[in-house]
Amino acid sequence: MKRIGVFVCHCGINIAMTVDVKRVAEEAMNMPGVAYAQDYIYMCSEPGQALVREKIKEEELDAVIIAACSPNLHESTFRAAAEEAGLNPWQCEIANIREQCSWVHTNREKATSKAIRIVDTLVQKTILNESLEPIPVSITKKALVIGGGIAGIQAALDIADSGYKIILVEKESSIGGHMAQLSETFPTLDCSQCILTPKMVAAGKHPNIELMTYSEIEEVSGYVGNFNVKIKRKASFVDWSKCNGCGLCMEKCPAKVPSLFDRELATHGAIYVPFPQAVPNKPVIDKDNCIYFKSGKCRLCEKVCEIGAINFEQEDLIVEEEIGAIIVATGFETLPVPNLVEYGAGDVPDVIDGLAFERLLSASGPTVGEVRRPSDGMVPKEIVFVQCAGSRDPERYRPYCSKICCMYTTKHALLYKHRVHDGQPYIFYIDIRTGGKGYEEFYHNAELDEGIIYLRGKVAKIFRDGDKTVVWGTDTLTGRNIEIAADLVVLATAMIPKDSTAELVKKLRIQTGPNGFLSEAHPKLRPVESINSGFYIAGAAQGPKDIPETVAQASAAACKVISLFSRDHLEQDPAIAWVDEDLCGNCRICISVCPYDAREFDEEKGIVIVNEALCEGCGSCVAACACGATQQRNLSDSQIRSMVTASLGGE
Amino acid sequence: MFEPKIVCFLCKWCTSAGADLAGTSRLKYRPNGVNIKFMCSSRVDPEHILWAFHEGADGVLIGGCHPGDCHYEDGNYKTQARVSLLNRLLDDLGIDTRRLRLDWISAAEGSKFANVMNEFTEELRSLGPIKLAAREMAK
Amino acid sequence: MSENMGLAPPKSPPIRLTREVVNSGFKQRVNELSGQHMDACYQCGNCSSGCPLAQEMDILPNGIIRLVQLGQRDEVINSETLWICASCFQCTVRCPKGIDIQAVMDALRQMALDEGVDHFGPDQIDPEQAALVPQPGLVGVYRKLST
Amino acid sequence: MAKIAYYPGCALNERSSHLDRSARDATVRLGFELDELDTWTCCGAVPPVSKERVMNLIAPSRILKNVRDSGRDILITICDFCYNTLKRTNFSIKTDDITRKRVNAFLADDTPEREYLEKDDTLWEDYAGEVRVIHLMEYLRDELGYEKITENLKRPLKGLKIAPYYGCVMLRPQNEIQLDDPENPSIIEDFITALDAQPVKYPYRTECCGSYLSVSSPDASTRLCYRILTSARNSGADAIVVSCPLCFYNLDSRQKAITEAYSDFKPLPIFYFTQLLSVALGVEYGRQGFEKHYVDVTPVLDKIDISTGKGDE
Repeated sequence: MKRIGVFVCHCGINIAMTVDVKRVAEEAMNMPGVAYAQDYIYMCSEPGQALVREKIKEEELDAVIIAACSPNLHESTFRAAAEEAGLNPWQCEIANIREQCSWVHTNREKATSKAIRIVDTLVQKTILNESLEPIPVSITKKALVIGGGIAGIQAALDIADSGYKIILVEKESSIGGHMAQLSETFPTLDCSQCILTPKMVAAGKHPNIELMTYSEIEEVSGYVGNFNVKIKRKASFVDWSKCNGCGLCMEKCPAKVPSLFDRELATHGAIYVPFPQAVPNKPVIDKDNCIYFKSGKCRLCEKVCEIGAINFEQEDLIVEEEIGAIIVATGFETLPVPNLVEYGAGDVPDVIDGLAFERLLSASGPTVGEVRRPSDGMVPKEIVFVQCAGSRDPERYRPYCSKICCMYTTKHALLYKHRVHDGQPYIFYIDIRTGGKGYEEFYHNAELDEGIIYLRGKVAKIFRDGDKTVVWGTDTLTGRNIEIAADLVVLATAMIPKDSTAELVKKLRIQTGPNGFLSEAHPKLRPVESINSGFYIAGAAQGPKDIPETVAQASAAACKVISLFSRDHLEQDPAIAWVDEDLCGNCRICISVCPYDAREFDEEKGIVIVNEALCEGCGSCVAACACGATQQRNLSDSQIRSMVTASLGGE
Repeated sequence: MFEPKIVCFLCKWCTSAGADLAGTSRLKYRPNGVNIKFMCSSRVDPEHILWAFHEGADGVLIGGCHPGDCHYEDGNYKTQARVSLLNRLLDDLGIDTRRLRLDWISAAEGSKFANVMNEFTEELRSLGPIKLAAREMAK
Repeated sequence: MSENMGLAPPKSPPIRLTREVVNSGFKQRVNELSGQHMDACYQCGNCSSGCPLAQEMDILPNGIIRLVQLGQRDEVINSETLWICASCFQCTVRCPKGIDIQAVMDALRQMALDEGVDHFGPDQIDPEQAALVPQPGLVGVYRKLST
Repeated sequence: MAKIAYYPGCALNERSSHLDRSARDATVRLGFELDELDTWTCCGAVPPVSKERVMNLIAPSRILKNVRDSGRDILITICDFCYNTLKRTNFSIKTDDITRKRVNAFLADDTPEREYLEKDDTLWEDYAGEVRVIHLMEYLRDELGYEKITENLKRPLKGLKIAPYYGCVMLRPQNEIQLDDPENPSIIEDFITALDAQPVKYPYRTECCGSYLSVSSPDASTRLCYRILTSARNSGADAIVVSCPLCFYNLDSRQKAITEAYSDFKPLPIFYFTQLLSVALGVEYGRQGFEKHYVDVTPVLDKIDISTGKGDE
């Protein structure tokens, strides 16, 4: 029989507080096959790993079990350590006695007994574990970046500069994302467009980057290194290869469509580019609002386009691409104002959100940078900013802090003061959070020099009264209620994931958290990877964050992709299905259940075999196999049976 | 008090990750189950479930990804079909079908995992131990 | 510490916090009676912002909850606020943390009334009004403001 | 004609009898009858005061149990206080096992058949929240349908601008009442539209009128009512419509004190929703009890020629 070593981690007190680790080690010694058992305070530390290596040699162990945290965290650490000491990595198993035991139970006696059974379950598995070799698979060294905001642009540029090919897919007709809408950025007050546009142009021109704007992901199949991606290029009804961007069509278009880029504070034609600095600077026809598509008459754009770039017959096009790694950078949107019923439910015209205010401040915005309110164009003299509009509100809206509002609201008030010297800004806040380099100083100066009144309290109600917008708040510091008849109210609405994220993650089969943001593989140590290999995440799609953090995460994700592409080949988990040729009855049920076409009939042998390159190891065919011919490596039926018995504390 | 024994077959991608999240969120639940991790819930053979009852389990939980979220396209649908077939057999064996529970628990649903464990433990308590004859037949 | 009995009390004495004060059981009692969790409050003040009767109160609703968090039983129980609150539930429906502030007010009123002092009695009612006001007004005021 | 179990409550039985009478008149014209419970007591006007005291729940529970025992599953109320108290009591009983057991223990202890129960406890069936408590306006919206009102209009209120007043306990607490969005409700606006009148939106429609503080702190209530009435008037309303006797009392009678305290104040008539319904369905003018109002309503009704009795059937 195998000689198995069991190492029980205290994880400081994380495990040892609720689980009697010494007893777990003692009990392990009595388990069949266990030749050595010991507890140690931090198994993942270097001395801990050294202990494992040393004991493997000293005790001539054939396999080891580390009873510690979730295998997601340290399985690879300990497998590497085991390999260093001469073991096959598949002879190392992790028993999760932290996340699934010590952290979730309080009764020490019961938690200890459960930990012992968990270890025994893994001992039973390990007794029958085979030594395996990873299956090599090739890599397509071309990356896909989904989302053309600052995160996607940065990631694409970084990967492209290292020499690999990139496809950058963007849903809108231009890259740039929300950053293109901003006026100036905190805490340095750089003009957002001035720092973004050069990057947009660079991405548009880079020989390694293929821009696919006005495009969406249709389908993704395959696995890390070898994805097959179908991308839908939406019909723009303009032949971009012909269009020279003269803009005459947009000038002549008689339709008036609210501009989403300008937060509906301005309109554009049905043929439009979202903003003048667009990359690529080519127009699209908005089919839903085009007079010709609606009524069958017009085609004015076609008449004025001398080079004949307008094409009303254009259709959506599906392109297929082979891709090795995917970065998801789909960004955010903000909680719609109509959702906030007590703040006027979107019916009060002079209640706008922060992005709309950015457009009012922007020199290229609908008011050319003058602050004018939507209802009548008046320059507001009393202006109220409301923070946490939908954030930190687990009961009715979003439970989390949107992180950037404290800073941008202060920036808004400050920029407002720079434009309207005799105006008075008020900011309602719950807490001011200025974690970030130079942020507290920015807030300090605004408080000191700009005459902004900060009011510590959440606004309960906003309503229109004549041409005023009345705000009911409180100042918890004086313990008095506040009423302000404002000219304009700006809501710092909660940052939420883009509404298309939910549909996209289904296609990609990656995970999101409870608030719909993308989940990272580990909150601290693997913040730019998805749990599913080959997928990386960047920017506000993962959670609220500001521009510097977004750019840092995008570069980090790019770096992960570059590191992946620097390898000759990838290794696939060999714990896949195999067939006992003597037992196969050739019923072929396995072929029908396999999602990957990995089960195929071998004419020579007259049985159904496993295509190792295609098998992903789900085990569905193993469960379906009626004669027990198909088994899964290191998870055979006999292993499972003895694991079940051990988990119940039986013999 | 009767402490039921539960075997939990969890898929790696969703439910086991959900159980990990319950841990990192420090949620508390009844310690009656021990988890056995599979790549996919569709690896669970009905024979494993019967074996668990035979070996003394009072309940079996199978945790998989929500419909449409399966990492292997449609493994969870196969599991569902297999479980509903097995339920008929359990009836014949005299094992209450409430003792076999199939739940979709995603990686984000740590609290759902904790709730399911608590609810299931309570339900099994109210059902009491399985009769010995039924256990023998499960073999 | 000696008490200067001859002096008028200070207008705004410091709240002296000790483990005994903070853990006096007052907050726990309010939690039990109201079924709410006082420590869920993060003092955003939304309850006060929208309270139609805030201007009649000596301590705003969020201040009451803060004082409960700090174990200041006497100040809370003696606050006029308890008898000014009209139980209109505006604070309850708007609380971002899901605290039923109305239930908290009811719990505090009950604790105050348990000391045996009524805050409204038949002799205080205007007889002209007594003849006209619909019964829910009369029953309501007695139930909320007296034992 | 369908008979629906009806709990009038103290106020409608006496001081707000015009609310009761106009409701009965109007519903008959819509094809159903408010069938007053044979025996009923005061509901207590305020629901549970704290988790430990179930006494406030006993009276409303007994009323609800009697309704269930009489084989009916819907109970209509009109007074917002009765509605709130009965509905929330029902909610506690339905959602909280401990409360349900305690309340039923009290009810069983108190019943005249107690001695039989002592011998055979199977005679007793716990009340478990089986009855649905519905506001008359909710019944009109959800069970009857407002379009049925419009179809039966004899005197459309075309040309009248009416401001709805919701007050507090008709909508709140929302998780237990679930009648409408507490911040942006529309049930009364839609009712006004069904009468062919024009609803007027104004910001104070869900702000409290002071409720029972009217008795203990009349000045506070006066200040609140002044703000509500002025806001409605400034929004162009000819009148306000309410469903609660206490809202009616505060907004109507309190106008005397408001006029004394605020020189800029102009009176605004207050209607019960059932009075407008009764008028619009063509019930004989004079049966609505307008003489009980402090503020004269005839100038408003004159605008559409109703007070002359035109359109009576």
